[in-house]
Amino acid sequence: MKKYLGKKIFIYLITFFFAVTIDWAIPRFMPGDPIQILLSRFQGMEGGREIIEAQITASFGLDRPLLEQYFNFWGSLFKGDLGISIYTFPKPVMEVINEAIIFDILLLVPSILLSWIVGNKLGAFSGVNKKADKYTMPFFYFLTSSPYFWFAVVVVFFFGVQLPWFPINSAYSSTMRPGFNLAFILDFLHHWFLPFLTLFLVQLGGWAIGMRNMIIYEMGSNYSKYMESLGASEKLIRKYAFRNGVLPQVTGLAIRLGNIIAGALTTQIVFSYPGLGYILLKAILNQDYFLVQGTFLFIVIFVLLANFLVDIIYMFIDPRVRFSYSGEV
Amino acid sequence: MAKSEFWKKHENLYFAVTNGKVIFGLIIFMSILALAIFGPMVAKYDYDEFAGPGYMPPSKDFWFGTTLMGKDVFTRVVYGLRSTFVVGFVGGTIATFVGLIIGFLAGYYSGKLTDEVLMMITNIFLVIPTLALLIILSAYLPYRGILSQSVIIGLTAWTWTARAVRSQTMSLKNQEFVNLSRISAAPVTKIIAEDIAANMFSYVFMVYIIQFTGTILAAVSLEFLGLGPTQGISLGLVMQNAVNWNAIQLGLWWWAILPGLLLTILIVSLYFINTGLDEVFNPRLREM
Amino acid sequence: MPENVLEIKDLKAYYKILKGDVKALDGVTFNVRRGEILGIAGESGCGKSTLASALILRKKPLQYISGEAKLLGTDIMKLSEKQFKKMRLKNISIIPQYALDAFSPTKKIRIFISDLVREHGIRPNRKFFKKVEERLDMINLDPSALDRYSIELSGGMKQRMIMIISTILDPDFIIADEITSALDVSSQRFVANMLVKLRDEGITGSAIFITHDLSILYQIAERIMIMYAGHFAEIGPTDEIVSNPRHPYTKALIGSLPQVGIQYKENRLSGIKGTPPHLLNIGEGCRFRFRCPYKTSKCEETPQREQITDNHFVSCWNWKENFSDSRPSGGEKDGE
Amino acid sequence: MKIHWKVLLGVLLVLLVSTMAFSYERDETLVYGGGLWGAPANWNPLTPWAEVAGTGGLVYEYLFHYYPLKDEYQPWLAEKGEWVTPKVYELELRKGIKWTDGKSFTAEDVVFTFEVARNNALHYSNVWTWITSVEALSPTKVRVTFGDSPHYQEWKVILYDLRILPKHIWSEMSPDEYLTTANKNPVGTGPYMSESTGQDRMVWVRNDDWWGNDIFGQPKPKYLVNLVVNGNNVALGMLMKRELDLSNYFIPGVPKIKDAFGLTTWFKDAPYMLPENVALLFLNTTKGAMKDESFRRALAFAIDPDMIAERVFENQVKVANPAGLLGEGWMKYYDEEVANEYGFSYNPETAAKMLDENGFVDADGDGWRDDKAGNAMKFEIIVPNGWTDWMESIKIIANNFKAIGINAVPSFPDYSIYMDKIQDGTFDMCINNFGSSRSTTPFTYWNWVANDEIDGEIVTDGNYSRYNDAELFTLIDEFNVMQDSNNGIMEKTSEIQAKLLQAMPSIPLWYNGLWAQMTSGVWTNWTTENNPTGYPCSWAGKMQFGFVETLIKLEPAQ
Repeated sequence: MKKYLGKKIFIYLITFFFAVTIDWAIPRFMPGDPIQILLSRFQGMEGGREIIEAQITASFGLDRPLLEQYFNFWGSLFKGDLGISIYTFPKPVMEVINEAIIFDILLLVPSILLSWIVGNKLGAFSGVNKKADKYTMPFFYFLTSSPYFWFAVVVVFFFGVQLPWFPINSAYSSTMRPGFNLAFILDFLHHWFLPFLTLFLVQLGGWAIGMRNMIIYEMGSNYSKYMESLGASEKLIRKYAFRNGVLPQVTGLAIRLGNIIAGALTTQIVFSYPGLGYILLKAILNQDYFLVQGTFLFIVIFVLLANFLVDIIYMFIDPRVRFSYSGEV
Repeated sequence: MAKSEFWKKHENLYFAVTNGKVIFGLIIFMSILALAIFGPMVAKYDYDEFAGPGYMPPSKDFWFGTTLMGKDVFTRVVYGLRSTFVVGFVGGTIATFVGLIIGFLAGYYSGKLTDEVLMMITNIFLVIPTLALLIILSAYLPYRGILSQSVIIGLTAWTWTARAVRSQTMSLKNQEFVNLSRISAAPVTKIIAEDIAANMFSYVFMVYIIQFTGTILAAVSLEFLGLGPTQGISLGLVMQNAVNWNAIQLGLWWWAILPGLLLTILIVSLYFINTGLDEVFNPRLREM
Repeated sequence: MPENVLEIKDLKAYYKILKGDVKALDGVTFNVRRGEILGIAGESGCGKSTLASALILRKKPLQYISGEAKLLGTDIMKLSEKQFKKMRLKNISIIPQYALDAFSPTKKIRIFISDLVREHGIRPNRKFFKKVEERLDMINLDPSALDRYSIELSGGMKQRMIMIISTILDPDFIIADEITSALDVSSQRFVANMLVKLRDEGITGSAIFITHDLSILYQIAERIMIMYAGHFAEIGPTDEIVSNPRHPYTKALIGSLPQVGIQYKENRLSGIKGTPPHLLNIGEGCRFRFRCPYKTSKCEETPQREQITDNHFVSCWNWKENFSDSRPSGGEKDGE
Repeated sequence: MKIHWKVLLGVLLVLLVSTMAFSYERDETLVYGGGLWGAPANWNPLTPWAEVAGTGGLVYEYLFHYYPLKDEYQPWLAEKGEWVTPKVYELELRKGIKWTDGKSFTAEDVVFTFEVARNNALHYSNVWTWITSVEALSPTKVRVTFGDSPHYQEWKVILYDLRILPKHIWSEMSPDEYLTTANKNPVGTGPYMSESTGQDRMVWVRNDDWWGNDIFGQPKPKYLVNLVVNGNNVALGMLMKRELDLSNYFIPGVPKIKDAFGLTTWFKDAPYMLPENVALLFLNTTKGAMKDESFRRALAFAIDPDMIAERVFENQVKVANPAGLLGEGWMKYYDEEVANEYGFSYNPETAAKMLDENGFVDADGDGWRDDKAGNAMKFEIIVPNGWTDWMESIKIIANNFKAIGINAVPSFPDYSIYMDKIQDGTFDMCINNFGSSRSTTPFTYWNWVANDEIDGEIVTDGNYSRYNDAELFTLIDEFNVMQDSNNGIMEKTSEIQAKLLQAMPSIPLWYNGLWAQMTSGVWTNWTTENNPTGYPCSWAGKMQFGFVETLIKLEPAQ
């Protein structure tokens, strides 16, 4: 058990180090010069520009030797200072991300949890119910096969345009002042629903299929056979099968997190919903070193923490991990 | 479940070709593949040419309608499908291959240092959000071609395969064949050989299918973000154009929705093949 | 003659697969008397495990074909699953061969037992568990085992725990299916004796003890039934079967036993060449004829079940010719 | 597990209710988009390239506003300004103007705004190469004294482009903050103040004691919500639902649906939009055949801009005139004869002929023309990836070239790489319009397409063609130091046009529009061709063209 956690933590630390290094390296060894991008927006008067360049370069520290930049990177990382965003100059990256991340969390967490719960339920159902399975399975496959952004487009087309029930952009109405009043919260939910629905449904398919197969497998296992032989009701056996079938689904949660976030990214773009995903894309297209690094880093940290959380949860729901350590369960 | 022939490969094939899901999936997959291969030949236009007036719904001249500027959606889609398949095959192969090698090694040396190290690497790659990584990589590549795209994706997608193959390799040692042999009364050694061979083969095949779909999905996402190949046409690009050129708001559903629908159906068909085969190779599911 | 708990008449159960029928249990007839332990032996694939499944739990592709199996007078082959469920664990129960993974890994044993007996309308209160603990004590398992997960138990502990659970409601009839094959010799002995003890304590009624290892049966079985390739071969009192086998296959089995109590690798039968026939769509005739040294043309027909003494039966055309008079066991040991 | 179902149901229920959630204050709010590209972050008037649209115009004001359609100056902070001598310009400032922090606005602020650029490197520091002094004669009088050759043309721009700073605040700052401060709560003299910001929006609130209320009238909207609308498709969706009152995006499909959804555009019919800048095809004159004048001119004849205007822009743009001039401020110098003599128009035959005559023929018979030396020619036309209208345009251009046997491939690198390539000169051909926005004087345009800052490692101030012609540069500089009254000026400008047309370092293609679509759900009386109350442009640095005026004339919809 200790060994289990220890090993996991070790891996996460290495991963983190690894990610930070990639994160730092990629932008620097790829083409593109942020200062020029920044200035290229400026259609000012004759001359004057070169001086500005020098200043900004200095203040961004891009003129220092690479190694020094790398160590500074780590240093400032622990100070929580991720540099200044060029694309939203002169806003600190931290600030940009902090403003955005809440939207991701409000979108991701509910969609992940709900789709996971509902998906498992439905999957278990069609796993034990052959008749229903015939119809539900193709449906689940359809859901899990559709690219997030395409599904988003379909949803927008039908529920945003053909039936203009829901707004199709931004996180709240243009005339709303963010605040804890009912009007705003309702308005927020109104905007939030379609993106949520997209993420929810597409994920749902995956979980359902996973659970369906697990249930079928568990129902065929020896302990099910034994229970049946001793006269346990199907209901009870299902209960047991579900309990065991859930385990791989939990690990699956960790594994698929990266994909889900990616899905959220494209979905956010279709709905032009604020959030890390959108920032990352904009930052990249504007070659905003610091913003790209910050965003990527946040995503990684988010994923790592989530994974760690899952590991801990897993430890409690699977005795095998607690009593006999085994890497893959 | 029964006797020794049961485990012979031709037997599995026999089941495969009699499995409804496999047939269904294959038919769809093949027809879409055919569309990708022959579509461009039958297409009347060039994918970037102004084939006719804009805003045209599907008709006999424009099977999938035309874009806002009057390009033929069908032509664009079939050309896009081509690159999609290329990406799928190349990227899928790479991912499967890498995953297999690492997985086998780790499984074979399970518990030993090699295993530890390989799994360490795998786990690292496993937790790093692949698409975020892909985005960054692609974003900084000045020029992106279909191949470079496939390679990048392939090289980031192998992780779970490695893990799965590893545990598969290990578990195959203590397979069910022991119990089976009780009633099937065939030399155990023979059974093991065939059992493992057949299983591993089928397993790899299914892994490949999943990798194929995974690669495709990753690719279209990148393309949709405008990080796809800088030249040529791809499904993701067609859809990105549709969104950028207001196809949704202007009600050009044939432009906004058809391409993605085709792609989704393609992937569904692959899933069907996969489940079908799963049932074939994994009797437990079949009896269900 | 004492009443029978179980009466099997010409029972047939086949595995129906796409290519046809695997006749794994093909017309077997025997009785189990109240309080006795009947040993059932034979090589792998002889149909003894199929017999167990056929009695307790027929899952696809295994299908009941014909014949009857009267448990306490009611033919359980005719019962609906719903009706039969009532008899499970109370009247008929099984100690499965897959003891090692017979437990759900994520439930504590106590929970499992509670859930199980609740299904039979028994409230798993302290009183009930007191009884459970007594029985655990009887097979010297520490009661604390109840509050563990299966993975915390060793193989032997699991096996014993299974025995207690399967017999928790004092079934009239219990099937012990290869319960020793997974264990080392000492715990084999222990488990086997356990079964006897349970019977002697009156906890279980009768039992059939299925194994490929005759040596165990010597010590615990009143009678032994030998099966071969889904057919009934011979049944009789233990000492008679051992000292005076009438069926060439029994003979071979006994002959291949150099010494009592030696663990046997399955599928090895030093006595005779070859392996049992494939049972898929197998036709008429004695199924042992392919390996039988005494084979005659008559063996092309399926032999009848013939009575030798009032409780010794055999199905072989030539038993009279071959072994009419008894010989010391192990006579043709090197009949290789 | 049941509890989760409850949660789900709850959420759904709330959502049903929420579909009825209404937006408060909508009727006194103007929602617009087009000038904001990311989360608002910078209100620093000294970094106009990065400032949130409205920092100049809504908060910090200019001495004058400039009305491009009438080519008139509207006195703003200044009551009047005039050349008292050819070397001295005097500004009379309005009285009683207050900064939003209550301090009053005086000549000192104007002086400071100039002085600060004298001692620090700011984007307009170079004025001090031709200004000698700026002094306050009285609290409302400023005198600007010029050196030997005043840059009259540039000065005309400064008058309406220089954001006047409050001395009492900026003089307190340390100079190294000038470029880096975000200036979170900007203090200006303008009609609006920063109210709040969000990830995707900038909210301005009306400054009710704005000095202009009694002179021009009060802007109607109490709130201005400037949205970051991620893409024209979103903008269109919002327009259709009247969630957006004014959109300054290029939106495909507008001609098709404007009437169905009651969208207002400047012109009722094509081209719908006012011309705002000219898109040019820059030819890298340091590369291969493109060094050759005749080759460049031939290309000009090969391009079919009408096709682009019609197919790509659905006639929302007009084809440019050969000189690339637009708007009254420039057109008054447009020389018809020069255009007729040296101009060009779509004519593949002519183009082919010119190429043949100048020896650009298919020497090796591979179907593509080769350069004079007989070497194969292959060009790459680049525009930023994702700039869909331009991407389509260069596809057409590539085909046009193909038609006359020139091998050119369109390519779409990401914006940053596109910038790198045009700045370090590794590109062949590219479309660009960053410096061609309409202004009071064609100097800004000419000084952008053709200036002498091409020797550095990278070229950032236009002239991406790297066209090197001292004579032309001199002409432009001479024009810069001419007053409009100068009678030699027409001649000078004609020469410049003639030179550019003959040399053709860059080919004017079409006039990118001042994209503006307006809805009347909340506000009416928009400025249009028939009701020109202002200039419907919310883009950064262009509000002095008549955006505030537009707001003043708006009427709430009934």
